[in-house]
Amino acid sequence: MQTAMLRPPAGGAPGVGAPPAVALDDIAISFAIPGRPLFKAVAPTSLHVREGEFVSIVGPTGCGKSTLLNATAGLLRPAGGRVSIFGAPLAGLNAQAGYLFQQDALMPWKTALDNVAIALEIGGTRRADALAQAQDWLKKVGLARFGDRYPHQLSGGQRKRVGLAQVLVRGPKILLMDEPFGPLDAQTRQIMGTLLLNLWAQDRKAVLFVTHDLEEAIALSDRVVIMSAGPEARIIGDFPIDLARPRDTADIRLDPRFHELYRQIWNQLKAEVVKTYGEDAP
Amino acid sequence: MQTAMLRPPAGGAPGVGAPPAVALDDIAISFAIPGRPLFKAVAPTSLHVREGEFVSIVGPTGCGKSTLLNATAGLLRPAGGRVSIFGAPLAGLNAQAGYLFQQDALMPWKTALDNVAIALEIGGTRRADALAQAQDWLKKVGLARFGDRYPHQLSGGQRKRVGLAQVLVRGPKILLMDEPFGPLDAQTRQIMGTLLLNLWAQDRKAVLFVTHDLEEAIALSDRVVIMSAGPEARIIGDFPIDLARPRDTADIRLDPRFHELYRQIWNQLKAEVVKTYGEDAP
Amino acid sequence: MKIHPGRLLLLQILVAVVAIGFWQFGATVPVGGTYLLPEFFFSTPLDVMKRVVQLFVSGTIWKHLWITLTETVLAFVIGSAAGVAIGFWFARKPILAAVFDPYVKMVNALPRVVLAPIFMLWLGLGIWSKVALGVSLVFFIVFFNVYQGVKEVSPVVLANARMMGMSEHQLFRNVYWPSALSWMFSSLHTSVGFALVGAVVGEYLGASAGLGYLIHQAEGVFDVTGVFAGMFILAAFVLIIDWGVTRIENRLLVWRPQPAGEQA
Amino acid sequence: MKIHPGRLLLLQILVAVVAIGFWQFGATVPVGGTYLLPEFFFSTPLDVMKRVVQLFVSGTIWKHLWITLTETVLAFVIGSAAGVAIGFWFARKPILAAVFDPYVKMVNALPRVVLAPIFMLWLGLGIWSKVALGVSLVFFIVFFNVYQGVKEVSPVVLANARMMGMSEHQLFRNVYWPSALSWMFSSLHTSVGFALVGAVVGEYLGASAGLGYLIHQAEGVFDVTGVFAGMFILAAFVLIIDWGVTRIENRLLVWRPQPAGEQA
Amino acid sequence: AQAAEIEKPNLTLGVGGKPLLYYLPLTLAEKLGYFKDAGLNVEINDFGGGAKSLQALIGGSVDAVTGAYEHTIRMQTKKQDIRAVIDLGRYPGIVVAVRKAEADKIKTVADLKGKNIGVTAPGSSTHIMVQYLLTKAGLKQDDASFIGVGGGASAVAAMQKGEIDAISHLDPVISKLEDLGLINVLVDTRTTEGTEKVFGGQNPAAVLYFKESFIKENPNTVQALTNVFYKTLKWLEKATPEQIAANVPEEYWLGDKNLYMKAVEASRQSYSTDGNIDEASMKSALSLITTTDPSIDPASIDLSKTFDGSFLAKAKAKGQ
Ligand SMILES: Nc1ncnc2c1ncn2[C@@H]1O[C@H](COP(=O)(O)OP(=O)(O)OP(=O)(O)O)[C@@H](O)[C@H]1O
Ligand SMILES: Nc1ncnc2c1ncn2[C@@H]1O[C@H](COP(=O)(O)OP(=O)(O)OP(=O)(O)O)[C@@H](O)[C@H]1O
Ligand SMILES: [Mg+2]
Ligand SMILES: [Mg+2]
Repeated sequence: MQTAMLRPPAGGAPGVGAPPAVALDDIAISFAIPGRPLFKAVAPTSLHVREGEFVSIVGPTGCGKSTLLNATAGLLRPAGGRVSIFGAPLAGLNAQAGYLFQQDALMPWKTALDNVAIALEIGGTRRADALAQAQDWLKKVGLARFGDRYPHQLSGGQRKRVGLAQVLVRGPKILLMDEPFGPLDAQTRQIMGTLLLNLWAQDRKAVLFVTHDLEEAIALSDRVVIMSAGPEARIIGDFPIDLARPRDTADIRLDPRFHELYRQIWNQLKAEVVKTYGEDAP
Repeated sequence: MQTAMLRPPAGGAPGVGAPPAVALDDIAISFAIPGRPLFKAVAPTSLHVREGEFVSIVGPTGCGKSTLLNATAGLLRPAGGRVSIFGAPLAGLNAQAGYLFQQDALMPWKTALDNVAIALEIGGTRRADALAQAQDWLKKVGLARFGDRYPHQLSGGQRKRVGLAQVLVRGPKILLMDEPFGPLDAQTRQIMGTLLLNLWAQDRKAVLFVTHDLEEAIALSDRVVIMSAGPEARIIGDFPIDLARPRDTADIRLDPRFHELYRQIWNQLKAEVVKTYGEDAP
Repeated sequence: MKIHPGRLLLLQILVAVVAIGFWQFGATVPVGGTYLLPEFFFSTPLDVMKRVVQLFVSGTIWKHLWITLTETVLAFVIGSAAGVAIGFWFARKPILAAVFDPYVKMVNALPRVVLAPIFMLWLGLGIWSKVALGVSLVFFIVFFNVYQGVKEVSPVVLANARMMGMSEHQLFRNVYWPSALSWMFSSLHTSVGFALVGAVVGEYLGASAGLGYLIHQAEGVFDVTGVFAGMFILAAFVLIIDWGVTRIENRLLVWRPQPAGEQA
Repeated sequence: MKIHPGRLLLLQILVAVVAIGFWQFGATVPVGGTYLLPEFFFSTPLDVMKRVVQLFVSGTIWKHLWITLTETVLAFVIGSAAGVAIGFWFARKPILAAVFDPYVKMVNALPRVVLAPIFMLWLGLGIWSKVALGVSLVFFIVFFNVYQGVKEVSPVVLANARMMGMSEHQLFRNVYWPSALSWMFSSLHTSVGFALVGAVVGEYLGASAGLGYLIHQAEGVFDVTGVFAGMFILAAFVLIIDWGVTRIENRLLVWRPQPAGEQA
Repeated sequence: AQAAEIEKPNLTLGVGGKPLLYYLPLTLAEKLGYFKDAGLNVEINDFGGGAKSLQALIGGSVDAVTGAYEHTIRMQTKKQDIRAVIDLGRYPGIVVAVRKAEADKIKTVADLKGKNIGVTAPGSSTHIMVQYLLTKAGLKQDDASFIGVGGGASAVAAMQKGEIDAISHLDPVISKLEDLGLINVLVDTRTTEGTEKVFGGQNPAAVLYFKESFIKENPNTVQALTNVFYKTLKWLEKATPEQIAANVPEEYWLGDKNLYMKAVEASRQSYSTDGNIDEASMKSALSLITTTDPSIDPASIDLSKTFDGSFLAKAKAKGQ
């Protein structure tokens, strides 16, 4: 983490003294499982994300990535440690953050368009305006003609994209994205990645991005952090991505530096995944 | 499709006259959307999967892959065309098939272990046996210590793996898998892929495999078919994968033939995805 | 699994015909020396039909029907509204709910018939004491279902809505309410009937008009035909109200997938 | 949002104290010349308590209590079992359900008080006619909820189970039943109360023993204290049964996530 | 010795509102232990009203009923053969009274025109009684509105709240209302004088009745019951209010022994002394029904089949 603090920001350049957008300090998260000892999902670990920084989290399945995001969102109260948002300790929900959940989280009783529009309406936007902006966003995620569908009438990837539009339309200062492009094909993934990067470049959001696609993580991020296999998962690697901005998410994969980074991170990650399986590995 | 019929099977060698495990002939699938014209998701299209054949389906998001699997499973009745399973027209559910759904489909009221065991118990296996086998399978998918968790206490990737065990434990003759490795990290993906291939090699299952990871599709399959962007999606490409078996899913990616196939398929796929966006593309 | 509406109606009529046939048979043909459905207790379908027609033709029924309708609708609307409101409120205030839980259950268990004098004391003999009786039945059914319905809201959808920054009020409108709707409607189907039961029992215990009064009067002079005619009108009545509820339900729940298992 | 059990009890007792205080006040202190809760209609809490104690001490209550308990439990068990069974059956046979739908609703709307003589005719004066009355209330509440609960089963989970090759019976055990459980329990909480109401009303309309009989006797002679004492015992009673239901519920529903919104 | 002859020593007896003074002889018979003395084991079932106890009799769930004599007549029109064997109340015991506040405006039955009259239940004997009175006073039956106010506290509540201008009811409601000073009595059929004024003679009220078939099959049982009630009537004839109060459950005292004794005293004359129903009383009862319910043809009623005096005769013979 210290590394990250010392490096100048990759995008814009906020004052060195400015508090980080997200600061997780020594947070530990446990789950109570009735009739069993407490399950310590995340051991005390720390992660800071500066304003305007794009940080990806990778790690073996079930290590605690979603849990970390939930803690940042204020949906889970950590058993220990502190969560601070722009320097202020987090109490209750994180109002600055937009969160794209790993699971389906659309309201099944609203159409795609309404699902996006409601995100604006609750902030006080007039309905007509909200609908117009929502339609705009649906177009951006390639669903212009699906606005009047209910979630159950959409494919998995379509639902995810509606969710993406729902989060982005509000323009939150902190973005928490849990495998946002998981159910998308490679090509759509790149289009969405570019969309996200453009948006991020515009107003220096802080992004915490969970993905299983290491290439994607490198292509998009300023830093890639690796979590160890759970239980008691910790952040065990923190790789600054010193590739030039702005990036073309497709072309950048041809850069030799990209491949070097990939190999470095992959080696550490691979070792970690194997641990999950231990002798279980087939 | 004809191509597929003429080629000798990649795995074992069933009689040329044997009927295909799955035969979708000119099937068309539409959805009724109240107050709107019928949505023709899949235009008349055909796909045959022989016994012992591993076929992957790739295509842009929302094109109709899950829909095709649902029709094969007998969960959706096509508006036109025929679905035959081992030569017999499909009426009702496809009892020969195991289906891993794209969405979470575990029973929330059963523990991971019970969710797997029930798949055997309903076939008449004694409970003790079923539990033993289920535990075995949980171990294979790396969840030996999570047997007593309820689905909501598992991470997204963990749930998917329980689902995988639930389908595989029954040993169905036809496997329908809808993005089975979507929420898994690259390393776990490979381990699961190898697991699946081993199983498939043992008893010549027919596999229909939906994925967004083209590398994975090539590494695992005998054939990769490409669907066009919807609506009225069709199968527009059918690529036999002439890589030697048995394969190591990791090493095979270094094979030059692999890369050639990848490029070929990718070029066609890319063109298709762009269509989805049309002028919508950002 | 779908059935043609015409055929459905045919089958429904068939059921009615069989039931009425059985009734007529039981009331008029002795089996082993006794009647299965002695006329003294069951009248006969023909007589009941004649009486119903006569009640409508002579026009005496309208006044009573109107009063009972008013009471039923009021009991239904007030009871459901209160059930929904308090159900939501309790569901959102777990401590409040925990504290009052035993009392709610106690009150639910009090026999309304016994409470009738108190309702009359407070509300007089007019329609309001009957409405109160109906409300006291409807309320609990709706309350318990709404309470449960709110607690069953999908945790992910709720978390998502809260992350969007919804206020309690917005959560109610956009999440709790739509999510609890199917629970609510399930309870409304039961409570339509109970609203009517409440009104009729209220009239039965003390009134000067209404279907319950008619039935009670008929009972007092052992006019079973009158009793059954009254009940028949009652039942026809509730079907109409329920039809209204179902229409609203279908409009409000357009978003849901086809009922499971319908497709294959 | 969690509350300590001791504190909860304290708050609950506080509510009771306030309510009883208000009652005592209303019954004994005139406000503007009239009593808010005239003793003639409401008795006083102290008298009621004394009577309750006396009923237990003298032992007269036990026989009545036992009879009512038997009736209530039977009505509850039979009514819920029938409601569950027929609810499931209808939910799985949509055509059957569609055909009988109007009749079920009609029967639900019939005032049970009027049906009492018929129950007595068929079932005699013993406990069974009271049980029937209770069943006729409990059944519909459970029925409608179970019916809806089955229809609310997650389509994906259902499809998955069917793909596994589950028979109708296995689907019932492994999918419909667990999925409908929270609906069922919601209806059980309402119907515990209604089972008791049914039993008591049955006794009220004709019996030689039971709490309803006691209350009826007391009412006939303006013994409000007796009426309230009876109702108090009734209410205490239902809490015990409901406590049992809740325990079973908690055991059967261990698998569910914490109620939404509990964590933050 | 007698018990040996009784065909059905375990009897169920129905009554609609046992604590009512109307049924006082039943309570006394029970409390005085006369049933037991006669070798009878009687289970008394209390019903929500007289109509319900009659239904129970016809349905076969009770063997005997203490109820209104009027039922035996009405049942003839329903092809049910129900017979009384002994009269318990010779006067109806129904009181028509007006609210104090209205007392100066309503002085006669004719003044009830356009008023709200509370009755126990629509179609009940209290309802029929006022209808009869109105008809006799030259009014039509729908010249007043009748409101069912029920038996107990709700009747008092209705009067207190001023919901009704007049009431046609029985004891103990009437006594309670009098005690509360809420009403002025207009017509009182608890007394000989009042009843004579209305009917010109007796008008049987509570009787013990059976199904005809039951009488035929269990003559000894019926005889034993008749004996019991005859004995009770004789006891009642001589008893002081004190004694009566002492022989009913304390709860029946309306919370006040004196009030109860006052009520007993007021109703005193309405209890039959000899249990008999003579021809004139039968006719009077019939006219009460037919005046108010024109659908019943007096000619179709065979009054001799409503009362079977043979048991009473034997009881009298035995008693003397
Ligand atoms: N409610 C819960 N109760 C108990 N254990 C839980 C709960 N939620 C998560 N866990 C456990 O905590 C660990 C981390 O879960 P988390 O969902 O954060 O994983 P993840 O890194 O997001 O995995 P994936 O990549 O599969 O989504 C897992 O082992 C999981 O089983
Ligand atoms: N129930 C439905 N009603 C209406 N349209 C539907 C329904 N289900 C699917 N569709 C539409 O059919 C098309 C194909 O959907 P399908 O789920 O098969 O896509 P997919 O290829 O699996 O996509 P993904 O990769 O995103 O999962 C989509 O455009 C979708 O919107
Ligand atoms: Mg996760
Ligand atoms: Mg899909």
